[in-house]
Amino acid sequence: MDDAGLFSGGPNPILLVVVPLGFAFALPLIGFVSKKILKYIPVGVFMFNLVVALRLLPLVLKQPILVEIGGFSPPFCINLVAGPVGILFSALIALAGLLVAVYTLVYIKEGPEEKYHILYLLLLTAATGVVLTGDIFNLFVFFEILCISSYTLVAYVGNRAGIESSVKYLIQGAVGSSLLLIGIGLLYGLFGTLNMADLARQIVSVGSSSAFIPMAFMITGLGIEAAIFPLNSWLPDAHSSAPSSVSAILSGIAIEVGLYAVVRILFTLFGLSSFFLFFVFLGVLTLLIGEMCAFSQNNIKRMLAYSSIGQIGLILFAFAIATAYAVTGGLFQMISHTLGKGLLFLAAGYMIVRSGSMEISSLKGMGKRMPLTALAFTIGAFSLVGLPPFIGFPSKFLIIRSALAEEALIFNILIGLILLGTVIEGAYFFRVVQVIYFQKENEHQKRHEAPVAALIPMFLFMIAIVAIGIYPKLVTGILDSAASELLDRVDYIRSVIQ
Amino acid sequence: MVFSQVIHFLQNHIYYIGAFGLIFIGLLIILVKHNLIKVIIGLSILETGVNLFLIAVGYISNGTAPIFSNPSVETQRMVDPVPQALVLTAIVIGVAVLALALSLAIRLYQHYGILDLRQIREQKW
Amino acid sequence: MILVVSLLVLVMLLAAIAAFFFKDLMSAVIAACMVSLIASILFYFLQAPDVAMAEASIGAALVTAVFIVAIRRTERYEK
Amino acid sequence: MRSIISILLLAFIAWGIVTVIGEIPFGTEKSRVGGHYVDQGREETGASNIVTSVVLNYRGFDTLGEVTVLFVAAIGLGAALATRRKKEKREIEPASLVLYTGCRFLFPLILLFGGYIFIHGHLTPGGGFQGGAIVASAFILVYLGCRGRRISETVSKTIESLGGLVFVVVGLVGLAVGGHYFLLNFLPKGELNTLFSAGIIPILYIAIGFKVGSELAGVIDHLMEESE
Repeated sequence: MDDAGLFSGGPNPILLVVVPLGFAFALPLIGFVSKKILKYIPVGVFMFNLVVALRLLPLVLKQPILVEIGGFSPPFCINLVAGPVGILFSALIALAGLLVAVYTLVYIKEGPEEKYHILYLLLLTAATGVVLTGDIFNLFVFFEILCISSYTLVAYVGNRAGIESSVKYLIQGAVGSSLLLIGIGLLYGLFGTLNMADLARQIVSVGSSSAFIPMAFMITGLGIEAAIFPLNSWLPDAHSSAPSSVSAILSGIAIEVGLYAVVRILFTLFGLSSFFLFFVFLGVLTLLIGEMCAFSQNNIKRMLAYSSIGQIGLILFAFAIATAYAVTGGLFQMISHTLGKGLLFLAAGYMIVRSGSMEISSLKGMGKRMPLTALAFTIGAFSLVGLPPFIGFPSKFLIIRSALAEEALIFNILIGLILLGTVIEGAYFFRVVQVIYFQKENEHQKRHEAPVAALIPMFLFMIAIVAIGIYPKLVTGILDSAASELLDRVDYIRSVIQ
Repeated sequence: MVFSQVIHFLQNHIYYIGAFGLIFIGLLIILVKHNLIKVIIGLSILETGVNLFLIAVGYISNGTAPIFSNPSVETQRMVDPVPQALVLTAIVIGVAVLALALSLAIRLYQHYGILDLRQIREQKW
Repeated sequence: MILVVSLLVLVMLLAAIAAFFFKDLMSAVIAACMVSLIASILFYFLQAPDVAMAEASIGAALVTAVFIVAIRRTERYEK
Repeated sequence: MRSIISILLLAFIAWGIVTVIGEIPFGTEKSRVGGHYVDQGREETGASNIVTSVVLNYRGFDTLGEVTVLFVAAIGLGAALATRRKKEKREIEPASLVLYTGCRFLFPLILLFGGYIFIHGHLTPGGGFQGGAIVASAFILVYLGCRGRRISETVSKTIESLGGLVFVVVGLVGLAVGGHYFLLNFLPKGELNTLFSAGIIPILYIAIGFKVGSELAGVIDHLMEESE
């Protein structure tokens, strides 16, 4: 156990997982004292997490931090690997969690609120656990927490659509996690370890044929949560019938964490080499299907949900190219999607509350009734489509440029298809924006803006979107080292097992 | 001769056959049946199968259970404790998922009278 | 020994198949309970007493109780 | 049509498994990690049940997650079955005297048995989860036999929260004592095969036992409660 170099004075990354978990357990007790302060606890917890993650960020850029739980050395313990990727995602999760928690202060008014806050805390804690852990079975456990709290939050409203989509999501998700567990069992049988770095070290030495089957099981299992094309039929229902604050987290965080797990397993565990063209095609297919379905929707939340499928496709495409440039683009697009989709769902949430319907046509005149919320929606939409000066522009640009750098005919065709997808995306977002601003309402209604506590997180999202959009260098440095962490297996193995 | 071959085959594969048999029957129930409770029964069988598979992976021939209840007995081979720990976790996770699924099924039936997955609105693409 | 195990596995698989075919959900649940119980015996044979206990107390007993309660509050027969 | 597709899918999976299962021979030693636990487990953790030492010490973080899964499911079940109306007192047909007396007689015995199992988790087979399930089954017996008796929701919520908090706090104390190892086994290991050994393991298992017992009993309670 060599202590030197493990810590350079920062806080312990395990706090990112343990502190929210502790507060989640304590919430019912706090509820006995006062019901009113319950909803402020997620805000406080994620503020703490954000501060810890931001303090760790400069440290891990120099050297990844290895956290050995229980005081044993890997592979005999569960370890967390707080590298650039893990801490970057933790910071993103904490940021989105914080902003959505502020929004929730006023948005969630009915139902078993105490349970909502516990589940919300645990959902994001589990997401943080997934991105930090360095143990494949621990990843499975955190994934289960993430899934189970998502099932429940989807059913939170308790209407028919919510329960139905929750049941659908639960059955598909449970089959997915069983497949993941079979994959883990096969890997353990083949290599006798569960530590990801140890597994990665041994998988090089065995021909890829025997590693392929466990990989297929694991990717299929995780693909359900990551909403990769043939496995995503649960997503539009689940994301559209959850409360809007939950949809923002499910779209912005949950599926991206699923995709992170897929990518981590492909790159670090199996050293993705020969299957990558398959994933490139799958990505483009997911993108096109998502965007085309989004185009044909009349329900705003379903439209946003399908648009998430499209974005996931784009991110998968970027990762599957597997050059340093493209992976940077994929990570950038993940940040851009979290911020953009979070903003869109939050804005749409209050527009739906005010208009009383999820139909796009009922959003007429929202530009006059709720100008600030409408502005937020517009910025989110423009950013997702990829217009400058918002964050979506540099991220999409990076992906396209990295695909062009491949210099193969097939990639040129695929880029054409992706641009087609972007055009479709632009078409349906502009249609909504046009309805919001330019269609006259029949009867004039008074201006009725969303409450301040809901506007503040939207503003912060907007500031982040514009700031990174204008000055992408804010994040590209971190993204570059994160991309190299994902691609460099040898370094990952060396940082865990000395 | 044939008999001993069969015995040999069974010795090496019977647990795997049982585990994957359960996994397949479970998956088949989930894929083919429409009744929600039946599908959840399928999930439970699937989970049992996965657990059996994990334990079978950790077995070592003629090993003993990994418990030192008698300190004087030493140097006997013990079966791998890791899959057992994993399966303990998996069983608890399984019961959590099953209970949640059944509560949703009860809610769905009592409020909307649905127990058939075909009645759950088909996916609108 | 191996024959006993084979027989148990056979019965377990038959119970699972029965769970597939029973129209009466209560019978299907009992069949699933039997699968769990035999699995628990197999865990014991595989030198995993901890898991055998967990499977018997959680997988066979509690899950069955939860299923039976759920069936009582919904419908008993599959249509 | 649907069943044909399903069977094709399953055949595909079966092909995959058959190709890979040949490389996982039954009954051979596969893992360096497992061997290490068996050889070093007693010295490093002080528990004579190696499975317990793996569950709570080497892979204690998994168990924290597992406890959380059960917590989430119990909370989610409460949310899914949340009734808007207050509980009404309903006329319940009382059980027969024999059943009633039998249940009341067995209840403390089963509780005792469950308690024994989770207190001795580091010495004998069993532990917090199994013991907790047995405790919960005692409550099922009471629900069935002595109808109308319910555990108070406040008590069960408190036990659940405290159980989880004990786990997290013990882990954090390890973090504080040992520098930077969460869940460090900071208490003295004691003598092997005695009740007071294995450091933090019995504490954690007792906390888990209480938590699992009250959660599973709560799950059954919620499910049995007639809503409308």
